[in-house]
Order: sequence, then structure tokens, then C-alpha cells
Amino acid sequence: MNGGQDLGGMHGFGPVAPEADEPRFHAPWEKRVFGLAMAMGFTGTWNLDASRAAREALPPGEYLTSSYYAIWFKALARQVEAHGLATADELASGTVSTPALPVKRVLRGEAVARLFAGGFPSDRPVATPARFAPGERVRARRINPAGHTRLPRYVRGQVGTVEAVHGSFVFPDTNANLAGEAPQWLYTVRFAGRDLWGDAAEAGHAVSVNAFESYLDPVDPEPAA
Amino acid sequence: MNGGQDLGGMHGFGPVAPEADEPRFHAPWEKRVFGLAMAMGFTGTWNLDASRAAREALPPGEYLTSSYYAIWFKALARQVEAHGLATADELASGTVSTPALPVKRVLRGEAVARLFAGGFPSDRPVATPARFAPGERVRARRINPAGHTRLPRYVRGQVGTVEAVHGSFVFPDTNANLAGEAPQWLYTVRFAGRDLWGDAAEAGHAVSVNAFESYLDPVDPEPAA
Amino acid sequence: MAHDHDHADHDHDHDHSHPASELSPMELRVRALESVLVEKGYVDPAALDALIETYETKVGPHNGARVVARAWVDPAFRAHLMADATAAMRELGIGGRGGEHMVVVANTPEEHNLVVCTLCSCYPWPVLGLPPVWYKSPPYRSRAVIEPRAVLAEFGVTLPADQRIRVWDSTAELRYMVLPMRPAGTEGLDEAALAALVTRDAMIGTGLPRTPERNA
Amino acid sequence: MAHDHDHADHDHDHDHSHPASELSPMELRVRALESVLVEKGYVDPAALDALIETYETKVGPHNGARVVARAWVDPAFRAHLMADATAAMRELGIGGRGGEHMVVVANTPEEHNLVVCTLCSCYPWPVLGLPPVWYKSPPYRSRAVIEPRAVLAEFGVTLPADQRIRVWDSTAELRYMVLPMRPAGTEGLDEAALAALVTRDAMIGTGLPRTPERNA
Repeated sequence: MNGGQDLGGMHGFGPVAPEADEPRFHAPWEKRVFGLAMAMGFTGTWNLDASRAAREALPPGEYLTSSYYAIWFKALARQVEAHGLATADELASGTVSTPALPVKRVLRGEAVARLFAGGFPSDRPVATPARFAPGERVRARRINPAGHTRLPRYVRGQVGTVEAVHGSFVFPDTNANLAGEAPQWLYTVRFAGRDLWGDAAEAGHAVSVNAFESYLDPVDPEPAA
Repeated sequence: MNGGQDLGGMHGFGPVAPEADEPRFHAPWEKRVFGLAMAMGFTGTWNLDASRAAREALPPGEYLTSSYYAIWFKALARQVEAHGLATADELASGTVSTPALPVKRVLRGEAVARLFAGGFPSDRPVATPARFAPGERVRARRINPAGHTRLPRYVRGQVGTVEAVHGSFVFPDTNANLAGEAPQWLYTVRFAGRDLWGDAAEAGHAVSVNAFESYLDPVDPEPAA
Repeated sequence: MAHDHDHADHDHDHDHSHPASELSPMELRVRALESVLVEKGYVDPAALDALIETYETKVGPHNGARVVARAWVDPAFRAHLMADATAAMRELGIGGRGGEHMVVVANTPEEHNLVVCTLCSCYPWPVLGLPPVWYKSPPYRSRAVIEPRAVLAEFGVTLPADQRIRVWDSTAELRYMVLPMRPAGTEGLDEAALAALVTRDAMIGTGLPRTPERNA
Repeated sequence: MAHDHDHADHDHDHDHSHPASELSPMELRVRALESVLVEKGYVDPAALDALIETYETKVGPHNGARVVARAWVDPAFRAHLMADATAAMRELGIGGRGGEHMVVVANTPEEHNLVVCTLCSCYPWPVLGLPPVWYKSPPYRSRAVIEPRAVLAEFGVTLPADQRIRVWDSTAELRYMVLPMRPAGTEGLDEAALAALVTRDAMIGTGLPRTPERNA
């Protein structure tokens, strides 16, 4: 979605402000939100793409004025409620008044080290060969889905060069809706800064994104100048 | 600038909410801000484009969570202070502690009706002929200025058709910086919804913008497919 | 637009320690600004009053409705309006700030017009007055250019599927007014009665004129 | 990032009537959520503790620094790392959540690499830990792709004008780590001493490794 999260190329946010010796968390509640989001993700009620979609579905003004873990908290609470795992009253009061729903899995303390050190790979086999090869020129499609996508606005419509084919991965646009993993080939596509940003681009600047196959159209033969 | 103001095509703001019998102003202070902005604009210390630039220079999160006249107020206070017409202390306290600066003009009550009924045209002659003619295909340039511009992001890089040549007008991108009116030819350019938004575009949908000549490149001859 | 007004009255910069006065923090801040600008001689209080009175009470959609009604009854005026809207409106004594360069776009059975300003709030003041909050707000500004039919549906307007929609994004100093189609069944009405059918939204493109029945 | 924390502790949805407790409204809301999720059996409190402990104390840039130092001293490891970073890191016992599909990009005199996630906060957890606030915040996410040299300047990094900048926007499940160039004057250092030169920012691309002098 063209929401508050799609920040590439925007102006007006001011300087980057690195913090010396930054702590991992800035308030006790941030730790709890982090842990709760991880643990609830493990239940299998939703997936990582759905969580990203829930975060970016905050109204843009709210997204941009909420701290990082506040965004996580709001999205998590919304997901919990939307899936019927708890009611708004329960979340407001902290008191349980409805029965729990069954969930697929519960993350146990003793399993955390092993499971998280192993990770949760998202590569999946597909039956079809990759459509594009390194060196090919491709155009990012002008998609504007109201739902989740991982093709940022600043590359849409732009021509770049395929640099790598990474295998096939879960497709976030469908997975976020719990509409299936529908894996696709994933590419690295390199764009010249000048093509993205025009004359204002800094010299010698290029940007790569990882783009799923359905985000790309072939450019053929060679574009006219 | 690619700021909070450039809203065309964004998602996530929710439904449009028309208000029955909406009053012109929703609080007494809104009227005062409106009047103050008009009156201060008339002093000639800045111009309309500079005021727009001041509004859109608010950090995007603040822009999107401020009401319309709150944005006007914040921008006006910032302009007043930036031009040395009053100090931050004066604006906070409401008490004058520094001398007034001279301004070019002051809008008198008795002149309001005549001046505002007359208006403040922004067409200006230029010596050169218009570069484009109705029916020509043009591509909106991929500009990304950090300063004020009136070419919205959603048409940049897109091909459209010139529908009208409107004469020559003050160029906002320079005028906003008080760097001169530098008038240019102004066009109406029509874009097909599909070209702007891809497959998601509604049927039979087209969008026009008014584009200054330097926003446009010729497309020649006819693009492939 | 309750949401917006919450923000307005209860702004980000609100001050938890405001005095016992009934005034909101924004009222106080605006009063301070006004005091300083007036005391320094930049602003004439009489000009403020005149500006507010003009745009709160005098300039409004009744002006645009007169223009539309005249165009419906007078083909020569309509031709002039379509060719040079600013001059044609001047004939009716309508013009000024925010409408120095008017363009009128006429609805047809084939094409419906819709006006927006995605970048700020450009709006044809002399014919419509100051814009409503929804026109200036992110939902309308973001969506009118990408999903105009969905936006129209929220205004209760459903167009025939084969009527195209043309959106005019007001990105320069041209100001657009929509000339709606004259409703059926209005043959007997005079200009004043016709003007009464012309709503503000019909001249933005988010509405259609009233029909004589619905107006009764 | 004081600005962000203001927002965090004093969030939009803050409640003016919170109880006399020392807890912030966000603390209270998060506690309520946690209570409900634990009581309903969805969350094991021991898992929460283990997750927080793991990512607060165990996983961090010291892991990435080991990878970099090894690559500096061991050409075969470096070749493996560039060809299959995930597998090469596993050799050092490094991997897991947020780093299932690692890619290492090596700086050269001709090209400097910079990693960003414009859409959210993708970051190579197993080698760098959780990302700093600036990495997740709008200024960095918006600007890294359009004006990387200006961003680097704010980190005190000025690259030669003829060194290109390559920005990697982490838009899928691949996670990037920058392999910085080995600083001059480090010929005599062992792997542990080299690792001590490798800062977190050097592996994001917003910094360069320390030199032995600056490290002393």
C-alpha cells in the first residue's frame, strides 16, 4: 500500500540522529512488545508479512508520529483483536472475560534458543524457471495495490538491470492476506540514481532493491536512448 | 519537496467524511488565522508560493496530524519569525519587545473589498514561444527538488498529452524561494489512469495536471508500444 | 470531520499547563500572534474583520450557482464561459482572489469532471467560497486521483459505468469549476429556480444538481 | 533520538487521566496486552524472557565483527562468504531469525555499500542484533536512497568523490551486511584485535572500521 511506511525519497524528516551507546530498548514496555510480537507470530495465527501489513495500515499521520515499538504494539493489538484472540475490552482492562481460541503452536521458553538460532527460512521451491537472467533490463511495474506490497513507490515505472537471481521465496503480497505463500523468483535489480531521482541525484549513486518476478516487466529490445 | 503535502495516490487515510452544513470555520481562532495569513501575505514580505512552501515544510508526521488552519498557523508563525518581523519570544508571549520592521504594504480595512474582488493575477508575459502544442505527447520529468515544486510525484516520469496551453505564469519553484517570478508557459497535461496507476486503475479514468514547461520533456517520435 | 477538529482543538503542541481560562491553547497562540502583528503595524484590525466577513458570509457557492444557471439558459454565455471563464464570470460581477484564472469544465453524458488539489487546497473562491474541510483533508486529496469512483460512491454518487471520469488536479493558479448537466424536468424553471438546484458539490464534481422533485 | 522517545513515552493515544502509578500509559497498555495473552495461554512467560534476553544481550554486532575479521584474514572464508553468506556464517555458529538469507556486500576503493530498509526495519539480526532507532526512523529510511552522501556526512563519513555509493534497499527476506575494507596498518593484528576495529555502523555502511590508532 502507498502508506506512511513507504518512505524512500521523501523529504522533510530532518537529519539522521545517531544516539551514542544506544540501548537495545528505551523503556521496559518496548522489550515486552518485542517479545510479545515474536511469541504471537510463532502461534501461526498470522505471519511476518501480515504483521508488516498491520503496521503499515496505521493511518500515515499516526504511523509517522508513533515510535517504532508503539507501531508494533498498535499493530499487534489490532491483530489479536481482529483474529478474535482477545476482545477490545480485554485488551483495555487486562482482564480475561472470554475463552481462549486454539492456536497452532505456542512458543515455549526452553525452545526459544534452538528455534530462533535456526531461523524461519522463506525460500520455497517453484516449478517454473526464472524469467529473467542477470544482465537483463527490466521495468518495475506501476502497481499501486491497496494491500501489502514490497515494491517501493520510488522504483515503480523505472528501468533497471537484473544483477542476481536469488531463488524463489514466499510472495509477501499474497502471504500478508493469508492468501497463500505463492512463491516467486526473487531478483536483485539495480537502478541508476539518475534514473530514479533525475538531475538531483548524487554522482555515482545506484540503488538496488529485491524484486519479485511479478513486479517486473521485460524491457525489449533496448529502450530508445 | 517530497513532503507530507504530496498526497496524490496515497492509501490509508480512510473514507472521505463530508460534514452536513459545514461552517466556514470551526473555531474562532481559525478565522483569525485565515485573516492574518491574507493580511500578512499582502505585506509583500513573502508570496503565496512561499507560504505554501512553509506549510509543506512541516515534518510530514506533523503535517498529517495537524488540522488545516493549524498548518496555516504554524507556517505563518514560522515565516513571521524567519523574516524577523517578530521574535519567538514575542509570538509566545503576545507582548512586543522589539521594533517593527518596515514592510512594503499594509492592507487597510477599507481596501479589502476592492483589492480582493480584483484579485492578484499570476500570469506574466514571456518572450519565448510555447515549446509544446495541444496534442503533443510529453513526459513529466523525474525531478525531486528538496524545495517547493508543483509537479506531484504521481505523474513524474509519466507520459501524457498536452491538452491546453494557458499562457505564461509565475514559476512557483523559484518564486517560493523569493528567487524571482521567472514566468514559464503553463500547460494542461492529461494522463490516462492506467498509465498512472497500472492495472488497478478504474475504467475510463484520466487525470490532468497543470504543468510548467520546465516540468516537461518531449516524447519523440512515438514510444514503442 | 470530528477527527480533524479534535486535532485542531487539541493540537500536537498542546500545553498541559494552560491557564484556567476557557481558551484553548490554539486560541491563545493565535491571539498572541495577532496581538504582535497588529501592534507592530503589519496588520490593520479592520482589514482582518473585513477579510473574515467577506469570506465567511459574502463569497460562497451561491455565486457559482448563478454562473451555472446562466450557462444553462444562455447559450452565448455558456460559450463565453467555456472559452474564457474568468471574463464570463466578470460579466456577472464574480471574480477576485483565488479565482484570477478560472477554467470551467462541463460534464457530458460521456465524461464527468471532478476537481481536487492533491498538493494543498486550491479551490475557486469567488464561485464557491472557502473549501470545506473534506476537500482539504488527506482522504480526499489522496484518493480522488487514484480511485475517483470509490470517492464518488462515498458522496452517494454512482455514475454509469460507461461515463468516463476526468479528474482535474489543481497544481497551478488555474481554478476549476464543474458545469454540471442541467437536470431533466427543469424546462419550466427560471434562472433563480435553476440556481437553487446547483449545489456546491455539483460544482466540485462530488455531487450532481438537485432535481426539481428532490428540491421541493 | 530524543524526539522519538518523547513520542514513545507520550504517545498520541495518551490518556490524561492515568492513575497515580508511576507507569506510563504505554506501560499500562502493554501490561494489559501481556496479561491477556499469557492468561489465555498464547504466550509462555518463559519464552518472553528468553526472547528478550537473547536479543538484548546475546545477539549483537560482535557476531558480525567476527565474520568480518575472519574474512579479512582468511581468503577461503571470504570467498565462501561472498558466494553463500548464510552458509559461511553458519561455519562460525552465527545465524537464525532475521538472517535466514544473508548477503554480504564488500566495499572496494571504487564502491561503498550502504544498507537501508525504506519500507520497515529489515536488518541482519544474527550479525548485528536489533537495529538502532535511527535505522528504523523516517530520516534515514527516506534519505538513504536519495541522498546517501548527505546521510553519510551526518555520520562523519566523507568518501572520495570518485568512490561510487551503492545503496541496498532490503525489500525482501534477504539481509545485507557490509564487508568493510581492512584498514591500513593492521598487518600485525590477530583476528580478535581486528574484530575490535569493526563497528556496527561499518557493517551497515554508515561508518568505517576504526584504525588501530583510533582504537588504542
